[in-house]
Amino acid sequence: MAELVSFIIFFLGLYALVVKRSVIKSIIALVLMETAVILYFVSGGFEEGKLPPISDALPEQMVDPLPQALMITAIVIGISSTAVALAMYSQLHRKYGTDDWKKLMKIRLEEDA
Amino acid sequence: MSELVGNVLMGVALVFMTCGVYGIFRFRHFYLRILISSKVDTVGFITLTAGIMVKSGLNFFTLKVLIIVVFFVLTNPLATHSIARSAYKSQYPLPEDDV
Amino acid sequence: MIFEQVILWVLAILAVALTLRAVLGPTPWDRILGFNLLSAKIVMIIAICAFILKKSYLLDVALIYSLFSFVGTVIIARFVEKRD
Amino acid sequence: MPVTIVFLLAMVVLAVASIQVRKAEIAVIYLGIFSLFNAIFYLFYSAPDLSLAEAVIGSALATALFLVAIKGYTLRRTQIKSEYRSPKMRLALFGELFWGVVFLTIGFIVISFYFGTVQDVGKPAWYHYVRSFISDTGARNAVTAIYLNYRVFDTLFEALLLLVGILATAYFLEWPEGKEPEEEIATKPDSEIVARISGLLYPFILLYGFYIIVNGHLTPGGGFQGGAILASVFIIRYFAQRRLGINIFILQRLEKSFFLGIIALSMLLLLPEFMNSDFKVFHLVLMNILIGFKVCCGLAILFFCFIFQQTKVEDTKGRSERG
Repeated sequence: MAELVSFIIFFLGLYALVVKRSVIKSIIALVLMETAVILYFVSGGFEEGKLPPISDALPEQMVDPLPQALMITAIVIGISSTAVALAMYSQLHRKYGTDDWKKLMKIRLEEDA
Repeated sequence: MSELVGNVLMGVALVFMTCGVYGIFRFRHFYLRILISSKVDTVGFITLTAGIMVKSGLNFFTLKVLIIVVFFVLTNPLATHSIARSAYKSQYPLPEDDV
Repeated sequence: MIFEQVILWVLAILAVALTLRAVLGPTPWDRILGFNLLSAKIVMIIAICAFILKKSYLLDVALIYSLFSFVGTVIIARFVEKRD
Repeated sequence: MPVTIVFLLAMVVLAVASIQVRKAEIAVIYLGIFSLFNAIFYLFYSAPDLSLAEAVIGSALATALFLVAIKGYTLRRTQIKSEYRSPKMRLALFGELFWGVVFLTIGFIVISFYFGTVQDVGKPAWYHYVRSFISDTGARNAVTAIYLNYRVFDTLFEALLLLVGILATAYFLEWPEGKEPEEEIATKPDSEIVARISGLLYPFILLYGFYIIVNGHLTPGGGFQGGAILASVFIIRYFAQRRLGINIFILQRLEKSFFLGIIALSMLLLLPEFMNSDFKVFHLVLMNILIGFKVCCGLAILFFCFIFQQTKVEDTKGRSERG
């Protein structure tokens, strides 16, 4: 179930990344896709009835700690990449005054010509 | 005995919170909704955690739950206040007499 | 433990109802209100879950949730505000 | 537990809503609620460390960054509505529908491939880590044991990436050279009640952040989560205080020196005769403290970069309206 939902959220993000014309929607779509990947890894390491990997549980009862440790890294990198994207968006908007990929492309082409 | 008292407290808390959520949908105006949230929800939280504390007895767990309750009672009205203040500062109209 | 499971389900359904309020809410402040109440419900869900599993370290998570719901609510309320 | 189905459904609904809603602010609020559900889902899937990180990042910090970045840039609603009625926009809506069908098809094909070919390969790494992490590393939390001992190079590169991300953000936001930024950030204080009570709350939040950092090898939490809690103190300060006595350059230098400290300390793992069982636990605690301080500095710099940018935008707007 969780794997299915993570696929659905990933493809929703991909759809928004391709279709939506607003820059901020593209950044939101990136955040959604990243969340979906983390969701997939976490649900892959889990089985029904397992406990958190802290030593008051027996070793056989614990979930797999490896995906969790890797995904903490992924969350930190996610916030920094989101911040860079937002900074670029902010400068873009200040310079060209629009939030639309197509209008931005048009303005850039006119500038080059 | 403490099991029964805890269960009763938890059930009462559920009734409170269900009333709160019903009020969120029933009232037509924003300031009335926010009144519901600031009162009913805090009471529900205190009652539910009181149920948990009664059921688990005197130990470290109860102390931690108590810390959470103190923190929540300090911050939840504050959060509600800041929402209402933000709405009021942005010229959200005050309600008429009909409710 | 069946009673706690029932409480967990009811709290989850209340949380979904508040999500509906946040999605439907006509103004941004209704949505922030939904966010605030939802995070309170989620703190309760974590407390019940910690009680069922008898793990006191899950209450740390609940405390951080209540702290960060407060911070998040204040931040969103401040930035949605339109002052003149 | 079966309750998680409810959370998953709410997550899908919120993802669709945050993609389809027109105003960017509202999409960001939906994203915050989405990450709350996400974090509670991680908790039910036995990942409390991840749940902490997601709650700290998603519901407060990422939301704050988004809102500061789009503040003042949002289009007026009426303008968008009239745009939606034109025939050109109808064509665009038809295109959206077409691409939606295409992506649904691709997703369906991928899912059918996945569920057709998935096979169980066993979990040798799980068996090894879970059996021997206490005797190998001295940590009681297996996740901390992995990211501070077994796979410490991952953590090093993660810290490096955070540093690079912060430098890139400061570069893109054109941090002014040579000026003292603390003079530039003038805060607009919130109501008196919020200021007073958050003044009361500071010491407890600081204490709690240190507790999460120092106890990272025993309970869920660790350097990153505790550092984010410490950074939230800065954020609350911005909302409560009239004057910010913060110098961003000092924060940046501190972050870089903490990063050097993390590298130097993790190199000690290459000297096996040095790492007896007492020193291992001390090493874990020291690493967590350094990572916590580094992340605290980094997230505070990120937040204040955006705040500074926003005040600059408002200043130029006001000047152009006046003149």
